[in-house]
Amino acid sequence: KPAGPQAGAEVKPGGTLYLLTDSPTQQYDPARSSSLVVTGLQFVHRRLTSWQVAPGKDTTIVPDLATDTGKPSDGGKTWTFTLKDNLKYNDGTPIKSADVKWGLERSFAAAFSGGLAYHKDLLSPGLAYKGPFEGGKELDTIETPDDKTIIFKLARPYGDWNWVASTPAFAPVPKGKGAEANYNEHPVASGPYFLEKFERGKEAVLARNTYWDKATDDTRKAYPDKVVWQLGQQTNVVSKRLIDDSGDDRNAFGTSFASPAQLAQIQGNASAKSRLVTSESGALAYLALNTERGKLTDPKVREAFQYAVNKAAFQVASAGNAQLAGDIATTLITPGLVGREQFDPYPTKPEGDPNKAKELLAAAGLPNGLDGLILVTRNENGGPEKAQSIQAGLAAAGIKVTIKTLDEDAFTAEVQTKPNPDYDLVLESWQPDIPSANANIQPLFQSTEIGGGGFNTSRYNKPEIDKLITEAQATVDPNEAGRKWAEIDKKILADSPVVPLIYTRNSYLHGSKVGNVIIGRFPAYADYRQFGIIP
Amino acid sequence: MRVAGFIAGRFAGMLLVLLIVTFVTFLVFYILPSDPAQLACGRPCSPQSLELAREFMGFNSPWYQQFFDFVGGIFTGRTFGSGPSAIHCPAPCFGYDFQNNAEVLTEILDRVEVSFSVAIGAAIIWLITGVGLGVVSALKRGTTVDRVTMAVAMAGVSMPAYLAGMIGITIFAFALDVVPKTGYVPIGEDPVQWAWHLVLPWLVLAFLHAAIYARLTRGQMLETLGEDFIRTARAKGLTERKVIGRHALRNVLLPIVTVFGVDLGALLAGTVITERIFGLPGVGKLLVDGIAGLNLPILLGVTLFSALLVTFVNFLVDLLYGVLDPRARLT
Amino acid sequence: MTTLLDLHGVEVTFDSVPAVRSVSYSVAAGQVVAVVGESGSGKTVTAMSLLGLLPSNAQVTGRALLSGRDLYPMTPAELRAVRGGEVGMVFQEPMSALNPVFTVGEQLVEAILVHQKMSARDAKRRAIELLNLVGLPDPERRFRSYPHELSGGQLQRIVIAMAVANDPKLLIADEPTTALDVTVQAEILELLRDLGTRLGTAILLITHDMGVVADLADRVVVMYDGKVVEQGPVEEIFAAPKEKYTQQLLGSVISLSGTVTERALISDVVVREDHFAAADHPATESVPDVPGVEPLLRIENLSVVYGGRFRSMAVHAADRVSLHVEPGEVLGLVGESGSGKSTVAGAVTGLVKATGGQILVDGVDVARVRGRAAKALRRRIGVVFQDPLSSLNPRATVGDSVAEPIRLHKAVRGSEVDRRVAGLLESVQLNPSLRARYPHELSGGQRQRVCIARALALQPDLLVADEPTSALDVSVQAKVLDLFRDLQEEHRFACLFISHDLAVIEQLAGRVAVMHRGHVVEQGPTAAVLAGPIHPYTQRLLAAAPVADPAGQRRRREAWRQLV
Amino acid sequence: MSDPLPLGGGVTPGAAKSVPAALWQAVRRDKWTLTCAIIIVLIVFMAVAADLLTAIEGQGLNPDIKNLGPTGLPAEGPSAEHWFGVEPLTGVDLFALVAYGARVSLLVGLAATALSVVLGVLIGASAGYLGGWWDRVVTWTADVILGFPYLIFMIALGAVAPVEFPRQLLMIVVLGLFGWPRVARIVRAQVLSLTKRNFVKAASAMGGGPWHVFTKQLLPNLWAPIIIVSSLTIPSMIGNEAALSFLGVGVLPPTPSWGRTISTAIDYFETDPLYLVFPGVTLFLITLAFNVVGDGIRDALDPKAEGRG
Ligand SMILES: Nc1ncnc2c1ncn2[C@@H]1O[C@H](COP(=O)(O)OP(=O)(O)OP(=O)(O)O)[C@@H](O)[C@H]1O
Ligand SMILES: Nc1ncnc2c1ncn2[C@@H]1O[C@H](COP(=O)(O)OP(=O)(O)OP(=O)(O)O)[C@@H](O)[C@H]1O
Ligand SMILES: [Mg+2]
Ligand SMILES: [Mg+2]
Ligand code: NI
Repeated sequence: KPAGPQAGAEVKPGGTLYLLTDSPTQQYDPARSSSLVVTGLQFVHRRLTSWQVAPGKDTTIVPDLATDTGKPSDGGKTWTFTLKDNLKYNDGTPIKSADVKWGLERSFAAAFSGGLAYHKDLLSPGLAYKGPFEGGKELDTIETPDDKTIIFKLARPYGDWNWVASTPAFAPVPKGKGAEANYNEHPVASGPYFLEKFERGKEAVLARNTYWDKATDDTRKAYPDKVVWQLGQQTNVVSKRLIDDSGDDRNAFGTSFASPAQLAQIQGNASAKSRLVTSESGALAYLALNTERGKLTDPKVREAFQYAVNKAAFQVASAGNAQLAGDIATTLITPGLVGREQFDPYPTKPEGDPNKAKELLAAAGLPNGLDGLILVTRNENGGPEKAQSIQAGLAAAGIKVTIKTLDEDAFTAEVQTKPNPDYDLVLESWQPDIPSANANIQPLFQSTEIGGGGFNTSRYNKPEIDKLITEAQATVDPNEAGRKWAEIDKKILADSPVVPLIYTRNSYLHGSKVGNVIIGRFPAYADYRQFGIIP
Repeated sequence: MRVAGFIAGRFAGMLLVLLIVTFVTFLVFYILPSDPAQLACGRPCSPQSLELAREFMGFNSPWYQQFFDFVGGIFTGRTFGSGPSAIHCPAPCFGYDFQNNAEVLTEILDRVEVSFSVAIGAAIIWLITGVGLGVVSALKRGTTVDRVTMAVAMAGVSMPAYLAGMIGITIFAFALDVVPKTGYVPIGEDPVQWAWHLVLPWLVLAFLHAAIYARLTRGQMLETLGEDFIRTARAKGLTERKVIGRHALRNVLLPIVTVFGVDLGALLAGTVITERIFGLPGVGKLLVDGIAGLNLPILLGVTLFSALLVTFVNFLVDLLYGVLDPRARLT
Repeated sequence: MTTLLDLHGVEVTFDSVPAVRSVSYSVAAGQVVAVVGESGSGKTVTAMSLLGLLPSNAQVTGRALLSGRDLYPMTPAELRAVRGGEVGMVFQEPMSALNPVFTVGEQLVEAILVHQKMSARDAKRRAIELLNLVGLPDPERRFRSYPHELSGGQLQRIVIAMAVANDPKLLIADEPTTALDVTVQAEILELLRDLGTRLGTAILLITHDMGVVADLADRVVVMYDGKVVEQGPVEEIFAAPKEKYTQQLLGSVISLSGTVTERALISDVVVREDHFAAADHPATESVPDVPGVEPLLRIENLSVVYGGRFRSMAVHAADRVSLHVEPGEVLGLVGESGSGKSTVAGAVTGLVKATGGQILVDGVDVARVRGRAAKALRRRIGVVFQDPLSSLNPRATVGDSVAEPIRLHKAVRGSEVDRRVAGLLESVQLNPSLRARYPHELSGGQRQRVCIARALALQPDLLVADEPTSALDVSVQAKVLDLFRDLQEEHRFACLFISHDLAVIEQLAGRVAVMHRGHVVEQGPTAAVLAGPIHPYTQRLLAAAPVADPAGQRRRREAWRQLV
Repeated sequence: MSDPLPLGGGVTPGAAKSVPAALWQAVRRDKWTLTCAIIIVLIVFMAVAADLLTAIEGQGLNPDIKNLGPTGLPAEGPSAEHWFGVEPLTGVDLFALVAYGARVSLLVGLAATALSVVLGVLIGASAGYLGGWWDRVVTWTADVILGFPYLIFMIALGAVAPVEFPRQLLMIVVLGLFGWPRVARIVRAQVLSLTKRNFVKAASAMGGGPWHVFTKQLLPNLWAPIIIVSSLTIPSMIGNEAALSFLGVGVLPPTPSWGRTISTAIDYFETDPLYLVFPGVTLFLITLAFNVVGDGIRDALDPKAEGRG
């Protein structure tokens, strides 16, 4: 069932929208945020570009502060943007191109690191630039010849720079401001709302920015008069409140995905079921095989895993049924991204084919299967259950694994940071930060992303692929780039460093008076910009 | 004189305990193979950016150096970074929380009211009900009353806090809709709403804790009722209520007060699960968030804070021993 | 005279073991009835049954009429009105009878307020008045003391004060003077007599002290083996006891030989051969001690100061006390209640920390010895505590308690232990079958004998005995004293014997030391001290000692009154 | 001896002298205690004979999504095939989960309780009795442990503990070490007051060393709090075991434990209550049973217990 606007009553401007989250805080400092274009940050901050999201359609790039999505030149090394007219902050001062530059410069300061950083290495290779505060130096790879124009001189050609320009750091910060560490609690707003009140762990209240001009902004509907974040709420209680749907909770939206237990409950409740919005597809869930360990170094052995895994059981363990869990994945690039091709190099039943797996293992010299593998999983979001479904499937194919559940931190440490991690298999999932296949492939498979906090958890290291990735990144034409990425997708999968499991659907629950809860093909998150209250 | 010496001794001990706790926390934190700077590095995280973050937060020096920096900061304050974007944390600086941009001390103090409100209210309820039920079941030993009390108490202890909280909230906040679902109202703002929002957390916590008080009271009470001075009290013509409530109970209080000290110390420092379920922004929640975000300054701060409370409450309890049992006074 | 209390065929059984069988006696208003008899014969149980204070495993039958109303079937509310109001009760073991966590003052005030409507301040005033009445020095301060801060005799007086607080119609006094020295005892008896004459209070007096009986009682009830064997007016019973047991009882009574007439006028320490006495009264110093040839126990300049909660409340319980005991010798320690006797004993056993001076047992400093040597030393010392109940583990049976030192020092093993325990119990006149019982299932005298048996279990070289026979009837006491003498002759054991009973001291002790307010005011050979007491306190002490002869005691009382 | 001895003993010895004897006495005298003792035996039997019982039932710990309905909940309730029904999302037999879970939970719950109680009693009693610097060291250590955020310690442990390390042992040690301070404080308080009693003084005056005083004088008078604290510690240890497993320090999935099953089941208490009820009720029953039996033992050990049969 594709997600779409609420049937029946229409949303009207006005009212208060409540956002219920388990997170204790919201990061409203653009330099330190990793918020997607469609979620929380956009209420307050605009960026150079934005995304056009609609159900059933591929997500496209559209201008936000800029008049267009950027003009590449010099083979994709130089990008020029021009700001729209009549852009103002919530204090009434105009937004200038220098402010965008200042915002980006700020993001290089150690005190304000932590946000999405796709721009950093391209603007200042090796991060030689240390921000504007210490020594007061400017970043000379950004030029602002006038108040409207901003020119980026990249270190190497980068076709996705227009997408990168939609990351939070491209929001303007009035030049000279934001030196204080708690800028996030009183940021200067360019979006339709400003942060009126902020209490860590309790709530954040967003009120209208009267200087925001609807005419300059195509993507934000900004229906509600007020948006209130209720911070630090237990997800189960949030879900109960939303199911219960009474009082202010009718105006509420739960920002966390519904868990399998909640989904089961919602399925039995007609009212709640009608208020459940599920994405078409979403993050790629996959089983990464540590290609540096023991028998798993052999691609033939790894291939057996493609057949051994029981994806049907994984679906049930994820969300109770295949429908809510998401379609079975056979590719690395997730649906909704330009250039994606649907293919299946290892066709089999959803339940897998243990016999075929056994044959493959035998052919690879392992007639008795494999024993003593360690499967690492997070202890949250049903990790242990999912791991058990994988474990049982592998067992049927003669592969015995021990599950090690770890707390989030310990997991990150073990899987992403340690130089010599102790795992053979790891359950992972990946949602790209920008709707480009680049963001889907590069972080997971480029050899530079092994260890040191990188996400290449299969520790896949192939110079050929690295080269192809750099090439595809440099390609400016989206369609051509798309083709290249699809090619890389196939090449990597032929090596079986990972077993794609499903394209995880996300389900959200909202109150009966919240309308326009829409999820596009990408990202698999609700588009907060369109939310409105049904009076 | 002796009292003063005793208090001074205990005070020194308290400082030692705090130092050890801090030190051990530091050590344990460094056993964790993870890197807190990772979180401040951003995505994608280049090695240079990681190094910068580490340096800024002071994580690049060896752990013992960091420990000294931390302890030193309590007395002299600390400054992170330099220039206009430098962060000052004035003494007493219990660390600076980079993730939330706040001094740890401020963050804790902001939340103390919530945790104390939850803990003290609940403690009063469970102390009264626990001890009350214990007395009743001691007096009605072997009867249905005794057994029902026991069964209820056992339901309390064998139930995970999370379950008790969810059941409580499902029944009282949703099904019956008699209490607010979540949230906290400061007592200074509206005492009635304050209590109203806390009733459920109080009851849930009390339900979980009352058992041990009921059981201990019952056991000690049965021991005490056989003593000769109880006979004397009866011979005076005291009502049974006075005999039990005054003469027996005072002699029963020693273990009760002990457990109470331990429980209260821990509770004041935060009731993690309850605070989460009822959306109460208390110290316990701060700790959990700190753990989830690998926020060492918060972890250290909250740890110190909770150790301080635990030692302080236990110190009070030790002083109380002398009052409750003059024979055990200050020796 | 109207009958106030009337017992008809009272029977008490514990789990079907009879303790009291068909007891009948009556008490008229204003009358003093003394219940005497063998230890364990049911005196306490009978008295306790009256107020419904027996444990619930006791079954009581019969009738007990108080002013015509039967006490046994009373409702709790009716009973409460009687308890502490119409009937006051003094318990046998004062040291366990008070709640350790409240001050004695609070407990006294509470007793007053239950039955009288008055303000807290008035109640306090009345309480202090009562403390004065029972002769407690410094009542304002004692009011704020906790029970463990008082001596046995002081506690006993508190308990008495509590019992008489509401001017009861009937006072049940169970061994009310066991922990009191004779001078205080005389004052207390005076108080009781006064209650009788002034308010018409009837007194049911349970005692072993025939002197007290002679002094106070109008009628005597003699109990033996759970039954009343004889009763009648005091003169008749003393003059012509009919029953064999009564005869035996009165026959066992020992009395002081000499009488006191001399009144010394003295200056400085008086020395007559071995006999020393302090010059002034009250004394400011202890008299010196000439250690004997090879003393087993030597106490040199022992001082004990109890800290108190604040410095100002410090109590000098013993002040530069010097004493010694030679092998084969019994040193009697007598003195005023609260004068520091138990404190000295505690210091010898190492349980009280000395503030000054030292204590040598066979040349070894008790305070310094550690480890193996300490264990060996302790094996040679036997201790009998003043309060038998609290010195027995409530969770250990009599057998276990007696066997504890034997097992601890592995004196004998296996079934031999049992045999030894049985022998010990028999030697203190206890039926060995009592060994399976717990302390609270015994009578006061029985408990005391258990403590003696435990102290003698290892045939100690030194026995420190704090009032070891206070709860024993004279016939049993005679047997125990015989036992002591035998042991002393057999293997020359030394004994520090604290007692209030001068007659016992006279019989047993070769030398005697007299304490008064933390000082040893007089010491010397028993015969010399008793025959020619020098210090005024000793003289009063001797004068106050009652004799077991109603007529004789009346004369002594008059004489004593004049001395005061 | 010439004269007759006083009244004979004859009174039935009131209290049992050892804990096993007390247990036997309690079970014989009180039906309620007997019932609870039987419950304990049955649950222990279920743990020990889990293989046998599940073999009789014909199930094991294998997931099977065919047992599930369209929303991932069990397709049907308890049946002859699945005595307690199945687990949501995986379809594992619930009876097998409860029976095998009993192994881990009982082992860890009982052993960790035993460890912390033994440590707590020894340390607490010695601190209270010996006093001085030892007492101070003990109080401080207890305060350190009580004030310590053991959660991050567990996380660290979960990250560094190798998978091969015997998990049950690890949990017992960790839980025992974190559990003793509470017991120690209670025992210390009691001992502080007991040591001032004459009978304890008497024992040391007799030459009894600390160990003698502890075993012969203090321990018999400490049974009441010890029994109560231990019988109440068992369920919390079982709960802690779940928390540890959750953090990766405990048993590894798919090995079940009650604590873990219960904590997952909580989320289903509205949609699939039986999932919670079976393990929950077993835990409740065994907690209740241990407490009732504990009370029985306490009463049987108490010589002053009034109105004994
Ligand atoms: N709770 C009890 N359970 C069993 N037997 C008991 C209990 N209390 C007392 N007895 C027994 O009842 C008998 C009478 O005891 P009671 O205390 O009346 O003696 P008594 O005459 O007061 O002796 P004493 O002079 O030694 O105090 C004794 O043999 C004693 O052992
Ligand atoms: N723990 C204590 N704290 C304060 N004062 C105490 C303490 N113990 C005893 N005293 C006081 O010390 C003095 C001596 O007491 P002790 O017990 O030695 O007297 P005693 O001679 O044995 O008297 P009695 O014959 O009445 O038993 C008393 O005045 C008593 O109140
Ligand atoms: Mg008696
Ligand atoms: Mg004394
Ligand atoms: Ni005098």
